[in-house]
Amino acid sequence: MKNEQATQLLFELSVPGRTATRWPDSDVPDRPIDDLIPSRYRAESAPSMPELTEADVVRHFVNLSTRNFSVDTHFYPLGSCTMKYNPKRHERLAGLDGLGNLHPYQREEDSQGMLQILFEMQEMLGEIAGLPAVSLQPAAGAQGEFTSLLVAAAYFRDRGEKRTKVIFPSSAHGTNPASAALAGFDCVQLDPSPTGLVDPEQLQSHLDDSTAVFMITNPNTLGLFEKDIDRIAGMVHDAGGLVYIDGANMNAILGITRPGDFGGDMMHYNVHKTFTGPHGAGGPGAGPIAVRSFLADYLPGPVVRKETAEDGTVTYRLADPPHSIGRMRSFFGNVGILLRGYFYLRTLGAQGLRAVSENAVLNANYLREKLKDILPVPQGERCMHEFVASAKKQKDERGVTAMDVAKRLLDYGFHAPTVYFPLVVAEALMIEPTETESKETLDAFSDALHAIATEDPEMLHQAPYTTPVSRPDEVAAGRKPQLTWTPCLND
Amino acid sequence: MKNEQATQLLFELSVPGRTATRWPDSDVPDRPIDDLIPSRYRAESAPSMPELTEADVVRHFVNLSTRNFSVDTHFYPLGSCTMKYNPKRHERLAGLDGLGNLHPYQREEDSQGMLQILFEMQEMLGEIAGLPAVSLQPAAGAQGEFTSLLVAAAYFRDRGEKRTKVIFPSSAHGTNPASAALAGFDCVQLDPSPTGLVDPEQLQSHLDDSTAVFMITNPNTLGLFEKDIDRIAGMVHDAGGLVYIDGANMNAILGITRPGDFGGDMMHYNVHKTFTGPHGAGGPGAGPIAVRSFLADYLPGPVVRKETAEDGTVTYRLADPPHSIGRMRSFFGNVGILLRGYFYLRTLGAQGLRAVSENAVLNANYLREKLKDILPVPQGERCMHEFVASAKKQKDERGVTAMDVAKRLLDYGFHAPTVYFPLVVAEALMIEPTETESKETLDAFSDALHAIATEDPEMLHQAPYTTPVSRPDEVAAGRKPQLTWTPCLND
Amino acid sequence: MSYLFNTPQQTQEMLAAIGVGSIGDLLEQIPESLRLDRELDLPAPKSELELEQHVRSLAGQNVTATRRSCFLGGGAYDHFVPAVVDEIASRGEFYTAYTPYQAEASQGSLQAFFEFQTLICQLTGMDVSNASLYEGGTAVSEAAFMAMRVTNRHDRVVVLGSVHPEFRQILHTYTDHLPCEIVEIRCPDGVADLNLVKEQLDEKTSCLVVQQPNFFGCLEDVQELSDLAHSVGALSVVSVDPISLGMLERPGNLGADIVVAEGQPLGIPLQYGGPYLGILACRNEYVRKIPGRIVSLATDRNGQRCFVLGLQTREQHIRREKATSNICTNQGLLALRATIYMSLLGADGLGQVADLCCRKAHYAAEQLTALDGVELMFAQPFFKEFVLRVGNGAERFVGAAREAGFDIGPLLTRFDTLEDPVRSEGVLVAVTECRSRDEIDALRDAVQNA
Amino acid sequence: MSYLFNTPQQTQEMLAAIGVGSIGDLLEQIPESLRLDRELDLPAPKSELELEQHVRSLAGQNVTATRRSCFLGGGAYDHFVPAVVDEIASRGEFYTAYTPYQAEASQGSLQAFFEFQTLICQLTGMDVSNASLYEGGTAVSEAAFMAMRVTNRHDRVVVLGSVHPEFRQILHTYTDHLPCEIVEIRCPDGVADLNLVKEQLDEKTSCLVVQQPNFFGCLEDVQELSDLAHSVGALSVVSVDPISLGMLERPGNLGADIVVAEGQPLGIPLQYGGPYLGILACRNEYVRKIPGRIVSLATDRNGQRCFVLGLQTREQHIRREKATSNICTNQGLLALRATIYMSLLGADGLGQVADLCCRKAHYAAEQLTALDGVELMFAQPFFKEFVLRVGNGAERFVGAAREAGFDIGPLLTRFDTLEDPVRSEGVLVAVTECRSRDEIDALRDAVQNA
Ligand SMILES: Cc1ncc(COP(=O)(O)O)c(C=O)c1O
Ligand SMILES: Cc1ncc(COP(=O)(O)O)c(C=O)c1O
Repeated sequence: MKNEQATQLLFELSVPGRTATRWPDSDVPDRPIDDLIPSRYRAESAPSMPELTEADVVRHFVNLSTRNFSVDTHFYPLGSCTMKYNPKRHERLAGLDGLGNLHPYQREEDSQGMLQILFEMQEMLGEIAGLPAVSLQPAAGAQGEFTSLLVAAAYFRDRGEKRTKVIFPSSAHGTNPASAALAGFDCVQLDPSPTGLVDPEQLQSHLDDSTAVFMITNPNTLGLFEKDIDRIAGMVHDAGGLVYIDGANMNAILGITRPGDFGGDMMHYNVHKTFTGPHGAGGPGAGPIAVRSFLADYLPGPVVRKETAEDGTVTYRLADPPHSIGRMRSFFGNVGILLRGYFYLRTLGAQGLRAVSENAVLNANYLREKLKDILPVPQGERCMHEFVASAKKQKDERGVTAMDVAKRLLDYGFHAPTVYFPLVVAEALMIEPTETESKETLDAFSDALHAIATEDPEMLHQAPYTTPVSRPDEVAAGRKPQLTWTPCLND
Repeated sequence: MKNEQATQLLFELSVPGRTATRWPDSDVPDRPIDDLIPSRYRAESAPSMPELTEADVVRHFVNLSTRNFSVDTHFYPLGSCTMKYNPKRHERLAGLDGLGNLHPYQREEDSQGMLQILFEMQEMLGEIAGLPAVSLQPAAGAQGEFTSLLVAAAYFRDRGEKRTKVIFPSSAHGTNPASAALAGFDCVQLDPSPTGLVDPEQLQSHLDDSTAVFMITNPNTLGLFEKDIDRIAGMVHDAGGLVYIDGANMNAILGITRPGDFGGDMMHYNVHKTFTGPHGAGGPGAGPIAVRSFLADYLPGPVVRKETAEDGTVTYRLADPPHSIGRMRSFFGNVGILLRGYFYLRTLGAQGLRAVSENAVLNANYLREKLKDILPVPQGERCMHEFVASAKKQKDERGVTAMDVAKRLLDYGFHAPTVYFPLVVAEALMIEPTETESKETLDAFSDALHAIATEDPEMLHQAPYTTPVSRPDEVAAGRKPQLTWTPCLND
Repeated sequence: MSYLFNTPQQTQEMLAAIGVGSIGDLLEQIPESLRLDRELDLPAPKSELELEQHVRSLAGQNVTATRRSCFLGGGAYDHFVPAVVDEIASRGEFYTAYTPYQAEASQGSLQAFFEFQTLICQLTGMDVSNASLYEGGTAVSEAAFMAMRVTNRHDRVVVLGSVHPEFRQILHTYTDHLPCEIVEIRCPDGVADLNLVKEQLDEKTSCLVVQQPNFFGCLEDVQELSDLAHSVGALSVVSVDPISLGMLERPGNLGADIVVAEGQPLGIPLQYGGPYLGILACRNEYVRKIPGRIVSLATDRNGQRCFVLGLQTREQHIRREKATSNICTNQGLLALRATIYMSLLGADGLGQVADLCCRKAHYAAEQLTALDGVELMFAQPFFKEFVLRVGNGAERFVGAAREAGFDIGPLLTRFDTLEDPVRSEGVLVAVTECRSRDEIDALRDAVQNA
Repeated sequence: MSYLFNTPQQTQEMLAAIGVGSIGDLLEQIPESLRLDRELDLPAPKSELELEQHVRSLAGQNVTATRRSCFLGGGAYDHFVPAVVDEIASRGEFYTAYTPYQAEASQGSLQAFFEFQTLICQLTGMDVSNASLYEGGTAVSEAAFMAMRVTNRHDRVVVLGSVHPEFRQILHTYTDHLPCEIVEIRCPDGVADLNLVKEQLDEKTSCLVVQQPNFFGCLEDVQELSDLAHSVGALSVVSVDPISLGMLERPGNLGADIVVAEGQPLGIPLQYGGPYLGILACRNEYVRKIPGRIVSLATDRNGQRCFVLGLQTREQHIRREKATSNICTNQGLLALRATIYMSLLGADGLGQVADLCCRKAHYAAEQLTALDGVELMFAQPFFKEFVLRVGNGAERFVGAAREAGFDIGPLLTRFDTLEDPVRSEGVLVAVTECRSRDEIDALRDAVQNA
């Protein structure tokens, strides 16, 4: 049933002389192109690109799309990614002419509707974080981290403090150390603790007056709430450092507890996760940050301010904070994703938002319970929005790895969980069901995993069987990477 | 990889208490509903319908969609259906607020843009047909036939002629006789001729003063141009009858020859075929008709008229022809499909339109040639836009039927041709590639058919193997038809 | 730019393979004398950019439901369409597929249509539904023909004057050439006068056609009318507004034998009158007399449940002149839209929408009739639509509303089968869930002195 | 309405299975003292209908490129986006998928990104491309960091003053805390003064950053500048407008070592500045120093060709603080849009679009500079954008255009790193293929007396 022909590479489908698009004739007086642009600036030959018809292009990409798993088609319990349903109304509304076709340099008086939305978004994100000052500029979580660390650096600089160290637990997401390094800090990674939680004593041993920031994901990557977070925050603050909350797991605590209330000084959101972005097979995202008031003046610009005149008329303006660290990117931000987050928050309201987290936690714990006999969870009694199970038992008893289980799940019509992360758990399967999945789906997923637990290991090592491809040889691919198509590929 | 859970029936996915939509609270003063509508008019209980979430609905239908073949995904050479590429720009433009949200009873002065489009569409269809008077009202080809026959009946009535007979060849599409019967005519079907063309002598033997209309598809269902069409038309006219051209195969002759030029008095278009509708898995269509001037006054109303004032200002108005047969449907017509036809014609222009037919004919003849060794075409040397091949040889030699071949093609990623029609060809495979397919696709399709010609007959009788289902038992289904889901279905 | 693939070189290769020198040679199948010796006289081709600019400017000349507050009704309504409907119906796998003749290649659409049939039965209280007809008006005529086949009475159809004037016109067009007489019953009070109806029904009558809510928005006594029809052995054909069934009794519980409807309110955009959705459902015993396509449950060779086109022997491609209808291409994509819409709303959502329409319509009627010179044309219960009687002339009234940014209507003068004073002084007003109290109040103020 | 599935009854069943009495019990993992003891202070929830009405009214307050004739530029342009781009990129299988870590479950996106990388290389004349960065501005900084890694020179980056002011600001923000010095070279003539450049380049310089066409729309001598950079062992980093490569020489043929770009012109809507598309391509030898995700060809266990995420050891999720960048989520969906756009246009289409932009821009410049008090700020060749010098003040000039229905700009006063007279008297004007001669003439007339 698959159309294999249409999913050849564009370059293989190309036929000289084919064209998909037609463009208007020039309606201005004809002049020799040399009079406009001297030939030395112009290309002698056109780039060699594929020549296709419109129908080629459509059939190619439509068929390609069917080679993806996605939230629209499959349960996608990828841990730490919050693969929740992406409401279709968001796509319709973000596409409205008044939003989709607005130029970033349109003047403020002609962008008031947009600026109002962005201002309200700042307000809502500040309230949800418990951290009042917000910048919508970061393009994704990682840039939010980087931005916050630059804010911290600027803050310490102004206070004449030379703090060089950023500390984080071993389960921290890779972007945490990477952002810290980019911001010029030295990275200190805590050793894993048996509980899966940060060990205050161990942390204490690293805290000193060179400590700039302690970065912590809470709930953490194991799906556990750092119960000592306030004590930890206190310790960091006593050492004169700042606490950064990686907000990737906010889906667990919306309206239940707030980073600002449990000691965080700075945080980022992943709008594409928590506020149903969507993910777009790798982006775009939006990583707005929220910080305490004393850090507000360092935020990157522009931010949106609301001005109310005597007569009550309201105007929204763009402004740069007084001691801004500067710009992190061109234009305002990943507005298209921020809009979707705004639509989501305006749809849910306070109670709806809290219900999101309550059900995310309920679904995770229900699934955790159903799997505990075959995929036990080493750390913790319960979990928040996700949990990290271990296939170690299956590995030891019958040589079935977490990877085998993950790949086989694809045959059952489920996307795989995140595997082999965090490293503290052997044969880790990090499972985040999200609140937009049904009990029936969780039951079916559990049934599949139970079935797999009894399937022939040899067969499992070769899984999957129903996907377009199976077990690519990544090692070989890495040895001499082929990163573009070249004609010789087809010889 | 398939998500079988999501494609259960909606009713099986339903869980009491689930809701997908939320609606505003009433903003008008609250009054007891009994004061508004007496209880005897109201339902005591709500209808029992499935209860689903939005994500349920999305995942269900998105997965269902992947169980279809379609032009966007597959080569779809269904004879007589003109499954050509449906340009995406048409969907964007037809969805513009100014077109998509226009109420059918909006007043003329507030609908001038729409009326201009529809007027221009009338003009263009008249020119392409060579028949000046056009009605855009019929919802599909069949209604176009019925409408035209009523027009003919009214015309004869006014002339005081009592003509009761409609004649058509045996290869006529089923809608021809069905429409004739609906219009109150007696049906006379010609016997098939060995050439596949209408035999003038045989026709002559049926012509008399009771002959109202001769209906003919040209090019005909075998993809052959009725070369004697002008002589045939002449005979019909001499007998005082009218010639109706079934325009379903217009894709073969656009700008090359016109029904009005080869003797037709009336015709219908299938905008969803020739002018790339699209088909929507069974509709909607649009079946506008074009007729000679002397029939114009009988057309159903309303039609669009253009009025130019002294000062040159143009106004478009709706008007009923003086002796109109009346309305064939509510409102104006299947405007959404007419718009797509309009976009198509404005995109192609005269030369582009002719190129469509030239390439449709080229592709058909090329494929016909490539298949002649395994699937010979009994009638004709060449074909127009389609051809009817016969699997009789394979049937006789190895028991492989046209149905076996059709079903097996699905495994190769090609939709099946139309099978077992027309009846004049044994084991008929009616193949219409259309102009929007590539030589490479035609070659691959031919390769598949050649491969099938060598495959094990036993295996072929069971094909297809890669589709969600295979060889439904239609007979059993017909015996006691199950046409709706009922709870007991799941007991 | 005609979406073509064949390059000049490929064209030559293909011609060579065929064994002809040019495409012209292939066209010699057409006698030279019949070939067009000139280019078609059509407007010059446009690039996508030019086409979009051209169409946008024309579209901009039309005043739509988003540009002017829409109180227009008369069979097409400005109901809200959830985004999911558009997103899913626009998937190429659905809208670029053909009629699902090859079951293995069409399970997606077939199942959706089977779900549609079931949802329509649940909504109307009937046993079976077909997979769609052209639209609500032709559905009435198809139902009448079906009733003639069922009752084997081909001489007489009785239809209430409160049925949509266009539906009645169509019925005439469809039957003028037949012996069948169409008897229309005046409804001076806005609903059927049971005595008048009784007078007209006789043993030759195949069916009684009723609309609920009727064209004036008023509610008919469907049970009584069905009983009257049955008392002479005729069928009861009821045309409904599907949204109203979120609140009103299902015709299946009121004696209806055939239920038809215009499905536009079920998630279908207004698009100037079409494509819309013809719905037809009936009682089990009439299933083999149904016009149009029907999807049936089946079992495949592996014993798996699947879906196929059912009872095809009723249809034109098999039965030809004996078919139950000439319909072939139907309104599949619109049936899909309605299916998605109904599965999103469910009974609960439909109930809420119906309730909102009903309450807002009554509020609007109350506010407008509070103005002097304005009253309800009929003292009858109504659902979401009603007819005002305006002393100073409908045209002025509607004009004043338009000036102020409100579209109401249609003006009833356009329907020449209506009688005075309805036709001359009547203004139809429809109110959907999309209209707010503020809009209604503003409309009232706008027409105060009209 | 929070898109939830669990009904009250199911919630009870699930809680029972877990062995707790309430969801509250599950939340006890959070110390009570930390739990919020009130409801969040957020606006009340809205139904889809209310949300749409609310958002439509706000959207209506923004003046877009379809409402006012758009001559705005400065890095984001009103280029035409073919419908196919929207139709395909909006398929759920693409936009609701995650980063393609599980190759078997992501071949669709992986192949599209591989095609993107190839198309970018074909367009720029470079050897390898990554699978996207955030946007054009951060791409410049990522390229600078990459150049430092390649040259192992971490002290000095030289950037032309003709590079987009925001790109330069970002470079400062990204490096302020580092020893690295950012040297900006004034371009009073609108393009680089080669002597000034030579003076600033030294053995500590990691790279020279050039923009082509530059922020003023003018064309730089990329070959010369690359040679100068190479003469001191520095890399040549060139930021391009991808549309211009339909006409201008590919940087790969002009000595560029790293090419970056803002991909917005490749089929991405304006949407007030983002999400856009950061492009980065370079020469083969630097491949292991590239930031961000890259897709690589691979072979699966059945010997079948497939696609996987390649060279992951460069990335943060493996290399952590040693990664070549901290980027994780990138701009996948926008890379897909650009891929579709480029495959639709091909070299031929890109050439036509570039030609139209170029011709119309020059016509506009000619018409506008024919007015008194209006002249070109720089006597340099330009592509689709140019800076006017207007005697009577830019604000008035732009204001007059706006009054008449034309947006031009941005006003250069907003960029405080620009110098006078450019900043005070300069007006940037961009002309795309979407603008017609009539619009240009009307703009000219509108600003005649401004
Ligand atoms: C815990 C955590 N932190 C940070 C990130 C980085 O966010 P982004 O991918 O939006 O840059 C992610 C997501 O990938 C994450 O899961
Ligand atoms: C030859 C022919 N005539 C008539 C028709 C009927 O047209 P429609 O399906 O639009 O009613 C068709 C298509 O089904 C056809 O192929």
